[in-house]
Amino acid sequence: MIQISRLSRTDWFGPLLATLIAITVIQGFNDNFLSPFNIQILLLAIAVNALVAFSQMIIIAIGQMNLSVGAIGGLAAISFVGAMEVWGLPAPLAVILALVIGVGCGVLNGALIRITGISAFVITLATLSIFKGINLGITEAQPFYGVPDSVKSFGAALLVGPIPWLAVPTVLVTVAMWFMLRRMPVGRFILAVGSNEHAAGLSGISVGATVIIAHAVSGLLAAIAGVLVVARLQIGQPSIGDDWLILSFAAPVIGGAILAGGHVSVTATLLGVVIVAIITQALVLFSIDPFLVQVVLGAMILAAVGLNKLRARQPVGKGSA
Amino acid sequence: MSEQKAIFEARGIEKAFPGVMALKGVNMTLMPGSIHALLGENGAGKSTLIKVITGVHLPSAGTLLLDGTETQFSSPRDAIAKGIGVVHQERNLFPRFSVAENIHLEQLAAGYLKPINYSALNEGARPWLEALDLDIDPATPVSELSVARMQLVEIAKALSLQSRVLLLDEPTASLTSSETERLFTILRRLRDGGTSLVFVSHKLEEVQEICDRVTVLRDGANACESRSMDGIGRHDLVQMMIGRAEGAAAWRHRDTTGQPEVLGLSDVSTSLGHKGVNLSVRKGEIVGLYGLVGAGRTELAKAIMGKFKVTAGKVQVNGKAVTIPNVASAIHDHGLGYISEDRKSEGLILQHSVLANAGVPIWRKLAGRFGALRDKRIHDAVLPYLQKLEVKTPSLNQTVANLSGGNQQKISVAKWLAAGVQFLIVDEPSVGIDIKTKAYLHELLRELADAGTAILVISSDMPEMIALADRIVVMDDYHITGEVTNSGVYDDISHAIMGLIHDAEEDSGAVVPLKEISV
Amino acid sequence: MTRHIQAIAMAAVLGTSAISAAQAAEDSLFALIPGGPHPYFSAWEQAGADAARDFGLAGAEYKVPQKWELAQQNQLLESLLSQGYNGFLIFPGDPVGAVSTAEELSSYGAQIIAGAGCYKDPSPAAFCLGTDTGNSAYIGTKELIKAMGDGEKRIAHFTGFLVDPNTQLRIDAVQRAADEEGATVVQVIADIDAPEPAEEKINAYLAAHADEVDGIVTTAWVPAVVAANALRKMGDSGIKMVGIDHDEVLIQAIKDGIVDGTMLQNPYGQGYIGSFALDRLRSGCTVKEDAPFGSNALTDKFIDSGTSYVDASNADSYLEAMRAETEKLLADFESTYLSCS
Amino acid sequence: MTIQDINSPPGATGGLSRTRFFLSNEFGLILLIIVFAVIFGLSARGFLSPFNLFTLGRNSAINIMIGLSMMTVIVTGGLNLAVGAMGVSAAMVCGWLIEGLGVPWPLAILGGLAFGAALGFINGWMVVRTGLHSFIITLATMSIFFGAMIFLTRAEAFRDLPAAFSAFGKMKFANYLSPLLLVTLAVAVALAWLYRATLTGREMLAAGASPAAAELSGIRVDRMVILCHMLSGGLAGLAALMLVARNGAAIPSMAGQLGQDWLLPAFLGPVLGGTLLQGGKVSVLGTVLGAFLVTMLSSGLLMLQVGAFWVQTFLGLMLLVAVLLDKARRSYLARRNLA
Repeated sequence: MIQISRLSRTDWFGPLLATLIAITVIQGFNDNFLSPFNIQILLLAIAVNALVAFSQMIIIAIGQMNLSVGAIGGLAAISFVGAMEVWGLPAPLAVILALVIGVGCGVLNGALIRITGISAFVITLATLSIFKGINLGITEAQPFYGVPDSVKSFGAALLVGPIPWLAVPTVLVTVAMWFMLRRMPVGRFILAVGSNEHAAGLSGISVGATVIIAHAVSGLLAAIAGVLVVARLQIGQPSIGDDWLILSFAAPVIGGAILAGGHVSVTATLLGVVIVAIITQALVLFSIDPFLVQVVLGAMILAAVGLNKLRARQPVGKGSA
Repeated sequence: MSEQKAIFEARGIEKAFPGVMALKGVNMTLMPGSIHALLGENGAGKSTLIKVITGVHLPSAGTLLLDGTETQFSSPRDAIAKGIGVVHQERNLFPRFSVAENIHLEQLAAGYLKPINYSALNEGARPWLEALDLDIDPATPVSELSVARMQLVEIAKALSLQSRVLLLDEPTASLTSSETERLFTILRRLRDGGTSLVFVSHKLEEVQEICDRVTVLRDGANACESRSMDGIGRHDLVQMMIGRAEGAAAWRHRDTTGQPEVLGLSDVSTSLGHKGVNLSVRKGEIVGLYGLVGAGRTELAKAIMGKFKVTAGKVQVNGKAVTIPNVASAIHDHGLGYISEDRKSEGLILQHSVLANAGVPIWRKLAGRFGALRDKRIHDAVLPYLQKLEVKTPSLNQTVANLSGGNQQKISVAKWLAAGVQFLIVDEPSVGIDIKTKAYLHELLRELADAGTAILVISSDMPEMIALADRIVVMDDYHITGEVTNSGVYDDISHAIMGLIHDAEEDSGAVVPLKEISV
Repeated sequence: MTRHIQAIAMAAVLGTSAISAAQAAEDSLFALIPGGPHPYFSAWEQAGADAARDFGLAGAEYKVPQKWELAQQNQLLESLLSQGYNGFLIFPGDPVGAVSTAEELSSYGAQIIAGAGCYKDPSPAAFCLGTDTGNSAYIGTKELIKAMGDGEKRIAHFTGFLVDPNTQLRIDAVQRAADEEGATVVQVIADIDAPEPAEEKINAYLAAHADEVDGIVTTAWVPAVVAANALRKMGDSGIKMVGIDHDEVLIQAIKDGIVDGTMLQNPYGQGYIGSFALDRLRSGCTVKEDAPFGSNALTDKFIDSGTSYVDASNADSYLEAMRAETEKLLADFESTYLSCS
Repeated sequence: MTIQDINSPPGATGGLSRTRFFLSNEFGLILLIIVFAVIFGLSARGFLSPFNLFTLGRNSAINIMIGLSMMTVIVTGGLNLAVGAMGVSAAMVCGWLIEGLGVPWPLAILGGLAFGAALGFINGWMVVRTGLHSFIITLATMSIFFGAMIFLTRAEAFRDLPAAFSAFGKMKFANYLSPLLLVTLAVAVALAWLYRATLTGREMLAAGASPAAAELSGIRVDRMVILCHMLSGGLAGLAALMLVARNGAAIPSMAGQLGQDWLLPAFLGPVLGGTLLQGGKVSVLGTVLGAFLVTMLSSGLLMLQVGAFWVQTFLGLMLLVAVLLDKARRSYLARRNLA
């Protein structure tokens, strides 16, 4: 009994329960849900969305917000394809270029926030506009089509069974994130700064460096997500990243992240992404009136978060520790 | 001992903040193998001096010497590396991190990417916990500890640095007497090992017990500089701190038995776990509610105010049974008031002005047609009380956060004076308050009671209780364990009170309920 | 009141011409304004430049609102008017909501033509030069049904943003065509005019229902591209598809036999002829009362800029085909629709 | 620094309050507005033409109103991501009342505003009852409100509104003043009065600054939070109705997909204007000036013809420069003051 109550207090328990219930129910109504092809489709969606969510999660961990996640991802995506199409760079070099751009954007965010002392919300609002503007300025809203076959086949290839190659970078990133936040000083510092910036400074942590590192990681993850989207869509759409913002917050928050900072969970965030993906797909599978999709999605987010809250709520007062 | 060379010296330290000169050329010399008291009233500059010494603030002028050579600390990390450790007054732990990790955070900062070995970390933390007789698993998250234990972990963290100079800013504020004794044993051991310790406390008894040298600050300057404690008595210390002799008015007997009851609780239980609480406060009476931290006193106060639910029993105001649905109703409908122990988060709205803070409870009374509020009216209504309490502020538009702790406390009292409530709960009135303000506050509470206000004072400071209360009600573990009528004789009363809670303290040992944490 | 406004307009024009003396007040300075950044309209840029060169205009510039947003478009139009532009080819951000701004532009003497999409009557636009979205979807669906041949005819329809009223017209048109041919529309997926949701939803749908669908019709740019890619990925699925517009991916898929065809619209022609007509209107021509306008759900002054169905047989030469269509329309445009004194 | 000082009346004039004004966000914004106005006036043709000034006023009227709507929730330390969705829903209700039920338009406007406030009540009530951050609640209700609106209207606009609407939107006073701007300014003045000199406004600020302290001082914090959200809903509805007047129709797409297009103007005004995101401090004038500055910047950039696709980059850069300049100015003044 103690085991279960302990388990139920972890961040990932609620989302996991919700995921399992959702899978069971949907599978019960529609046999195709767990078909290999459908699992593959789900994994493709999750692969990208998880990176987007992590990109925001790391900033939530330091108690800030990064509104420019989508703009960085979009910029990295079109730089990736643009470099291959216009300059003829080989794909691996173009990937590196895109990631460097992502990190650069992140460092810029972090440095501006740190040097000016202006809230991250305002800075990333401005850089959102700048990054997106550069994207539009370069592309003039036209997609780049010059995606080489190697990238296309990577985007379409399967590793084992229904598991696409695209999921591999995401799995690696997930493990790395978990390791960083659990086992590496830099991850602990990020959480410490998010929990109490003042105390972190007094404990000898360089708050400035930590904030900049967190933003660099965020930029890197957004850039990886951008590159993966290109591999998946097989074109360099300038609009990549435009609708990442809501998802990027929804998943960590469903996963129990505290917006004030200091507490995030990689596993629960991943499950948050899974839940959103399942819901989105279920709405299509059940042929729900397209006009109602948004309503259901909003209600589902509310329900998931509410469930989480209910679980986390403990009796107040005497004896609660 | 006098032959030894100073391990650390601060010379002519000045520190200016916008609008304030916090330190005006302060000197302090620290000797190895000594415990050095740093005293002063709130706002005298103790904490600022500590922050300069530990690299949090850069001094505007003056020099710091380590082993006789001039040095500069660019950051707290730099100071730590040079052997200066500190336990700050405010809590600096990360609640979700384990005890071991909190203790070792400084060491981890050496490498950003080197994976953490948690078992080594736990092993490394154990000796320091054992040194403090702390029987906790180093892997426990700090959030699961009691306040007192958090304080001890913080000290363990400082010890683990094995600093040559260790500064402790009010380390005993939330410790029980036995925990304090244990701490002192360790401090003495460190001293004997050659460490130079700086001890800051408002409790002069403790200072006299453990310190051998003393520096006193007054208004950002030295009132006495690094002299031996030999031959200095309590009165001398007080005189140096406040610039004149201590003049606390003594307890006097007041008879209020004939007065009508203002607040009465009979068999009250609350949603927080209070059971069968009986309490009665008469007009003009000061009733003390004594208990240790975690006994459920603040919670009872908040339940009376309508913040938490009363689940059983009867609450009477002026003899009439009432149900108080929320705090607003308690204040506006029943004339009850509550001065929180936690000024910064519950007592005051720090980012608002003095005027706004002092006026909150009377806004409703002063609002005119369409709810219009005029600053002039609020100003006129609160000014007399602010003046009476000698609040020092450049203007009433000053943000409260910029004022000293003592002035903040005065404002949080003044707003209830202005509100003119008939029943006032005062929770830990003298936490973080200097001697002068404390004495003044006591006098004020007596005056208020004489004028007819019923007062419930919550305190875990026995001398304060005995100086103030007419009757003392003792609470332990969410129960009222008994009542003592105050005779003003310290030894008798303290014995009686300790007798009422002694047994309970013995067996509650391990986990103290944790409702009074304020983060 | 009108005199008043004219005076202001004069003052504005004079003021601006004083600043840039290079620009004579008589010159025709046109702007071609899409609803927002979208690849469909990119042909307008070349069309405007060509028209400016061919007809001696001071300029016919392609100006794009930063976002697909009515407010952005309005702001851009207002700004361009203040800068002295005097003719506009506009894709209305909303058929009704955009009328108000158009009236303002027109009250300052600017000429307006609706391009690619129409204003709802009454509006100050001289006419609407575009593709009948409903009709295009209708023809596309008919072609799809033809391609599906005999057997079951279950159609999935992928389309754009629900907030775009054209989307409802398209949904209705596809339904109508299906009803006429005895086919059924088994699924409509909307709100997928952005690549990622399109990718996610279309793939999810095909994953679950690929064996319950015989044909796909797409009536928005992005879903067409994504669906073409999805079919390519699935290999031999037996699903027929008709797309829309001329994205490279789609054209390639047609050449490769994965997609059966696409409904081409004629953005270049809209831009080129639109600029020409604006210039004629400015030099005193008026729209003929009895011109042979078509009509659609929004307006009775509709001119079809040409729709054509492209399949594998003409996928290589569709550009020439559209140019020829444009030439043909231009040849007797003035005599058919305008009366010039 | 002595006790005598507090005898001077509140808001006393003199050196202190004057420096305080120069240190304020509002002054910084006024400075920036003047600087940019001069730059644009000299370099962009047509910027100072009456029509451009008219449209500038009209556009900023709507942006300011959106900013004010967000501001009222920021006061509580929360955010309202659903401003757009609520505004559009309110406008659609107003359109439906007129076209569907034949309600006279003044009543319909009131109905729309009330509906906006009702949606705000839902947000506020959920925030209070669940204890979740308003960010999450409004993230979900944004989807729900907008989705329900799209579902019920089938994305069809209400287009046959009385001519009074669009006439109001196109009306000009003295050639370049839009009545919409007057509406906005009136609302701004009312809000300034609310926060400065009424019980409700003061209690809202106190509840936002420190909920715990406010509650123990006798303020019904939960009611205040709900009230702030209702106010936000009402103002969002008003902003949407102003857009209806401007467009002559109630269009579901007027705030973009899910109403997200409003988010940028909604945040820019209050944030530039010095309203604290933590809550408890508000600057109505700052919000007005901030929203105006942003509207002017984007209008000026269009005028300068920097190339349509680069406008967004320049807008972002200028915002950054504006914020940095302001920061630099204030720290310079603070330093000089200290010396």
